[in-house]
Amino acid sequence: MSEVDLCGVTLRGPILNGSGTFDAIAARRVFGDALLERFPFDCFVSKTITLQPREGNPPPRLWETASGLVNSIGLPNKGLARFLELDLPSLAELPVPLCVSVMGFSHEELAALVEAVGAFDEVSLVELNLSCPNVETGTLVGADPDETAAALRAARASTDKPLIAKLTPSAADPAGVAAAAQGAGADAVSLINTLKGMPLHPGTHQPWLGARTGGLSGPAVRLVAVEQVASVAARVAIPVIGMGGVACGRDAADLLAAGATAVAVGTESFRDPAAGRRIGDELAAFQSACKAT
Amino acid sequence: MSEVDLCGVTLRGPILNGSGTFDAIAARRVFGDALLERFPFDCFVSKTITLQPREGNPPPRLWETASGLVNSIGLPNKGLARFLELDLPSLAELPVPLCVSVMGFSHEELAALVEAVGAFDEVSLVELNLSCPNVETGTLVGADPDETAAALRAARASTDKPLIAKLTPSAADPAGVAAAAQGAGADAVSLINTLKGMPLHPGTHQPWLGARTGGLSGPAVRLVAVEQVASVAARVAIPVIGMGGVACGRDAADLLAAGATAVAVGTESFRDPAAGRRIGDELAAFQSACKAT
Amino acid sequence: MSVATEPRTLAPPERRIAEVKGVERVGAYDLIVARDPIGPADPRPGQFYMLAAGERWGGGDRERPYLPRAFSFARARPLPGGQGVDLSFLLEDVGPGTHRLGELAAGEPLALLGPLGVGFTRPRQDQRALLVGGGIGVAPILCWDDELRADAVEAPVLLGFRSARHAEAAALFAGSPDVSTDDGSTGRRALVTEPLRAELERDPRAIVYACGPEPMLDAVRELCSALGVPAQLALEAGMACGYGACFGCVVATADGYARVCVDGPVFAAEALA
Amino acid sequence: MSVATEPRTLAPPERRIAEVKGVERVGAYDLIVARDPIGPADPRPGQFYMLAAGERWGGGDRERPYLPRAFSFARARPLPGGQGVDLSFLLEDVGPGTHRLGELAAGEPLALLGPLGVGFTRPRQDQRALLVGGGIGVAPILCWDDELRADAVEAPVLLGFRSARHAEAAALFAGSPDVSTDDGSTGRRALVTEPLRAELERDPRAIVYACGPEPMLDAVRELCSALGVPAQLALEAGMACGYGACFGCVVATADGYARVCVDGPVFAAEALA
Ligand SMILES: Cc1cc2nc3c(=O)[nH]c(=O)nc-3n(C[C@H](O)[C@H](O)[C@H](O)COP(=O)(O)OP(=O)(O)OC[C@H]3O[C@@H](n4cnc5c(N)ncnc54)[C@H](O)[C@@H]3O)c2cc1C
Ligand SMILES: Cc1cc2nc3c(=O)[nH]c(=O)nc-3n(C[C@H](O)[C@H](O)[C@H](O)COP(=O)(O)OP(=O)(O)OC[C@H]3O[C@@H](n4cnc5c(N)ncnc54)[C@H](O)[C@@H]3O)c2cc1C
Ligand SMILES: Cc1cc2nc3c(=O)[nH]c(=O)nc-3n(C[C@H](O)[C@H](O)[C@H](O)COP(=O)(O)O)c2cc1C
Ligand SMILES: Cc1cc2nc3c(=O)[nH]c(=O)nc-3n(C[C@H](O)[C@H](O)[C@H](O)COP(=O)(O)O)c2cc1C
Ligand code: FES
Ligand code: FES
Repeated sequence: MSEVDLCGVTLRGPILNGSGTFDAIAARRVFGDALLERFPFDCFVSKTITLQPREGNPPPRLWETASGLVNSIGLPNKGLARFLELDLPSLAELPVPLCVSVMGFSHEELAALVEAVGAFDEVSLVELNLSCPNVETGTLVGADPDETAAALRAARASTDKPLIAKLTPSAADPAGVAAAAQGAGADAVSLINTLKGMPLHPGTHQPWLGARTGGLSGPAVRLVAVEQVASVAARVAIPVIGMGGVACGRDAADLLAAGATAVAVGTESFRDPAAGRRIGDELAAFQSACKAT
Repeated sequence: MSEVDLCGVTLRGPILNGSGTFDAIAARRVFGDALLERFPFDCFVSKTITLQPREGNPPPRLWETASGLVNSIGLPNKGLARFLELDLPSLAELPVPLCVSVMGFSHEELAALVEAVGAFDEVSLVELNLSCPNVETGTLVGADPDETAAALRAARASTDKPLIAKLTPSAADPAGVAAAAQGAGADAVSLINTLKGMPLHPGTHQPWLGARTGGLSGPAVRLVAVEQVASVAARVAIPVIGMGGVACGRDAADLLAAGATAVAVGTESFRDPAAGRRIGDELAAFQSACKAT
Repeated sequence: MSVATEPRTLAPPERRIAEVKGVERVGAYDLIVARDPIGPADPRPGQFYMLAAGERWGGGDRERPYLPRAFSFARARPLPGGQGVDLSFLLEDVGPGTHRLGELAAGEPLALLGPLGVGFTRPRQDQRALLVGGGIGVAPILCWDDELRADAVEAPVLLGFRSARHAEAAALFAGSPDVSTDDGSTGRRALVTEPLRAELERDPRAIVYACGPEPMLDAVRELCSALGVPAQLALEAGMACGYGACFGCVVATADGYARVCVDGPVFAAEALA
Repeated sequence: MSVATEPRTLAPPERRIAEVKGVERVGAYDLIVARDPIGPADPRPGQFYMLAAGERWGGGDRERPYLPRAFSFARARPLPGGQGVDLSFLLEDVGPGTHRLGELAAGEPLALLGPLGVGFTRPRQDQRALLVGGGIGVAPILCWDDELRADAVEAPVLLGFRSARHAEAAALFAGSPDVSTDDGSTGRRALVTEPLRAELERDPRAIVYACGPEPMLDAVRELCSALGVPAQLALEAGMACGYGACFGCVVATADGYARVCVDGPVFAAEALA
């Protein structure tokens, strides 16, 4: 597998996990040190951390759909302080660089989060999850170029660490939002986050999820991701981290061909914790085969 | 099956076809008069007609993906004049009310189309396909509330026939667009149209489709449709025609529970030309079972 | 909207379930025989059916297949007393759909729609019919040969295959077709257009019926137009519906795009762009 | 991050392929035996595995299943010489995933991850173990009973089923468990909590191990807390991953939501909210 430079951080390969789709601490409890010996990703992205602790949404939180999953997890997390105290030391033991994903519900929160996590040497990259509602308008910050730029400026002023803007696919013009993020100091963009979806109870036809609506991921959204990655990569100069429904090496190759520098695996890891490694291997075999010819 | 009132038009049941997913004239060539005796829909929606004839996009136009289809058909059609001359008489022979779908690349075109088709008694409803690029900005008219309202006003002034605004799912706020359409005189809204997607050639990783990108449909998008139908229905007072990945009676029931007045079947008809009828029967059985209990 | 003249047998307007009678390996191909209880017993050679496994159609490579797949019928044997018809399909495993269909076992359900499209038109009295099949493209040639034989129409059959393993399909033909292979592992080492050229140069008052891979059809087209011989080509195209609903299966013709599934799959070579 | 004390056998960090040895109908259920060549031979009773058919997982009702499914192992028989382990799973067909798994045949591949979660903790010397299983929830009770027997720990087994057909699963147990059915078609016509109450009133110095449908577990919980008897409940929850990755399988506990797959599936009744 050939190394990848992501915003000055050297990765042993191009495969990351999608934020919130792999808990390395829980996985180590389940798989022991074998997890570290055969760690599936080339860079580990934490679940999104918020300033205050969050319980997350009431269950049920999962719905399986055609070739995909709808989730309404709701960003449960310990909150910044306890994340830094309890989780960061364990995550620092991982054999790959660490990216911490954060979400702020205001620019002040965002600045505080970015400054705090960016201060740790163990943290190589910081990802901003922009799929958060604007507290006034209720619309997603990441759906609007101006709000996205404003959020990036707040974060940019608070750290020198590479900043990744995680875009929402619900924007009318994702490439425009990506360009705004780049203009406001983002070092990279990542996409796609989940598509908004609403499963109903098969019997009552009332919303199944405790939070009523959730996010769709998995192969069902893969070609939406390829299209958005291609249009974003064509518009910005900074690296693009592509994700959405990647389940095999060819899917990863599709995103790289669409202009991505690295690829993240999310839902497929739920089917196999080693999916990231398998996909990386398939991709490498595939790439050397192409070089050969 | 119980009758449905759609903008004053009485339908024998709630099942329509999605525009562009059933060619009743070709189907009659293939199935003969048996098609009319067992016609699968309760209202027939024509393929989208434009003022000038269109050849459509270069092949390949189809890509099968996980639980779905990506198409780049490109609205091939005879153009208004020859549609009225050659197709309308045949469509008038169908045993169900007729809705003609039109797309105008300017307000003048739109007005001309709506006025022309609306003048025919055979035409009970007119659907405006708003998934058309704004010639100046390149963005979709249907993604923007103001542009949508302007298009509706142009159409509204040109006919008294019920107008259905076919929304695009690529809007940041579909409910806002729907409200704008209602405010400008739409008698109903229909959604969802296809999601933008881009399949790549498995070998070359270049765009597979002759038109590079296409639209994703089928079960893969079903829960995105349920969510958008629910949010739109919660926002507008006019009837909502729900579609997107409907493959069985329960899927149709989901959309009705989400607030739709009628349901359209698209891609599932490609798997079985009788899908619309089967889905209507399953829905009816389902509904009477619910009433029974 | 009548098109009485085209060689088309109408299909029931719904997908139905046939029962798989058997799946047999024929060299590199699978021969599936299925009992269609409802459909017409007289599909026209060149027409096709949309097939899908009755169960578990999906979950293969990249979560496919999802849509049904198009297959020319290779044989249609009417059952006594209008009890339906046994349809044969010859399949090449090239992806998740054909792979799944090849895994079907006797007794399992096969979802089917058809017959679809327009078939071959019969030769005029003064035309000698020449049948040309390449690879899996022999499927429609097989039933066309059966029919012409039944009517005592003498029609040489020229088949081309990749290798001897593929050429085993030639044994399905009633007569003894002329066989060429790319690697010479059996029959003549040649492209099927070579024996065709010889036949046409011997006697150009012929009409050619061909089905096979695109390069072969292109070569047949070129040859025939050069010699002024009419040809009917059975084309393939990626399809979603098979009955004209999706407009996805177009091919360029002299007057614009045509849908392979309703205007074809058999086209007069001259009509193609 | 050490949790040395919890009754958990670690799992290899990847999904692997086991070979189906047989699928047997046991009354209303399917008993699948699969040979796991790599995994540990000593999963802890109460732990579970994520299973998926090795082929054609998908294309069922509404194009599902897509994700693997969680199943408690019902038995684990180590093979001589560390040749792996034969794992038994007891399945109830309630949807596309269990339906597809029930269709597996000997020799077919079964994709598997595990063992996962934490199992039952052993009773203290002064505690009499009482095992309670309801319906398909008897699966983990079966291997727990096997283990306690092997260690000569006397532990009454109380089982409840819908009907005699479901109660056939009781025959899988080594001893002769007490059987209640909802319809009285076999054994006592009662909810399993009735014999449990009798046992606990006779001698409350016990610990209850229970697995079954939610209403049953609620009743067991209520009964035990009323009598001050500790209980360990094996819970179910909709899961995507089974190893703590998705945060989807939560249950409310005294200190917030806990993930059934990593913090459970076995929970002390007292710990639940
Ligand atoms: C009228 C007609 C008659 C036919 N008769 C026969 C016959 O008698 N016997 C026979 O074996 N075949 C026949 N075919 C071809 C047959 O339909 C295809 O081989 C079949 O559809 C392949 O499906 P698959 O899933 O196995 O392979 P696929 O994976 O679908 O691959 C088949 C081809 O489709 C393209 N492709 C690959 N992936 C995709 C995708 N995701 N979406 C869209 N296209 C893709 C590629 O070009 C590939 O070579 C016929 C086709 C037509 C149109
Ligand atoms: C730790 C654990 C151990 C288990 N052990 C066993 C065992 O030993 N034997 C056994 O038979 N079962 C066991 N189960 C239950 C088993 O996992 C489920 O029965 C199985 O997942 C059902 O899958 P299915 O596709 O057959 O049914 P599904 O269609 O998934 O339906 C099962 C239930 O899931 C819900 N549901 C329905 N549709 C969806 C959807 N689209 N998305 C999400 N949820 C949906 C409904 O509540 C439904 O009742 C266990 C579960 C857990 C968590
Ligand atoms: C269960 C679940 C939880 C997720 N949590 C987060 C999160 O905390 N932060 C975030 O930025 N994205 C989150 N995502 C989105 C994923 O990171 C990824 O963008 C998306 O799932 C698409 O990739 P996939 O199809 O490979 O899963 C989550 C996705 C899933 C399925
Ligand atoms: C092949 C194809 C062609 C379509 N053509 C049109 C069209 O001409 N006009 C239109 O408004 N929608 C068109 N659509 C969108 C459908 O009407 C429908 O909105 C969409 O496919 C979602 O429904 P489904 O998932 O049931 O197919 C087309 C869809 C497909 C798959
Ligand atoms: S396959 Fe749909 S129109 Fe031909
Ligand atoms: S199933 Fe994913 S965290 Fe429990």
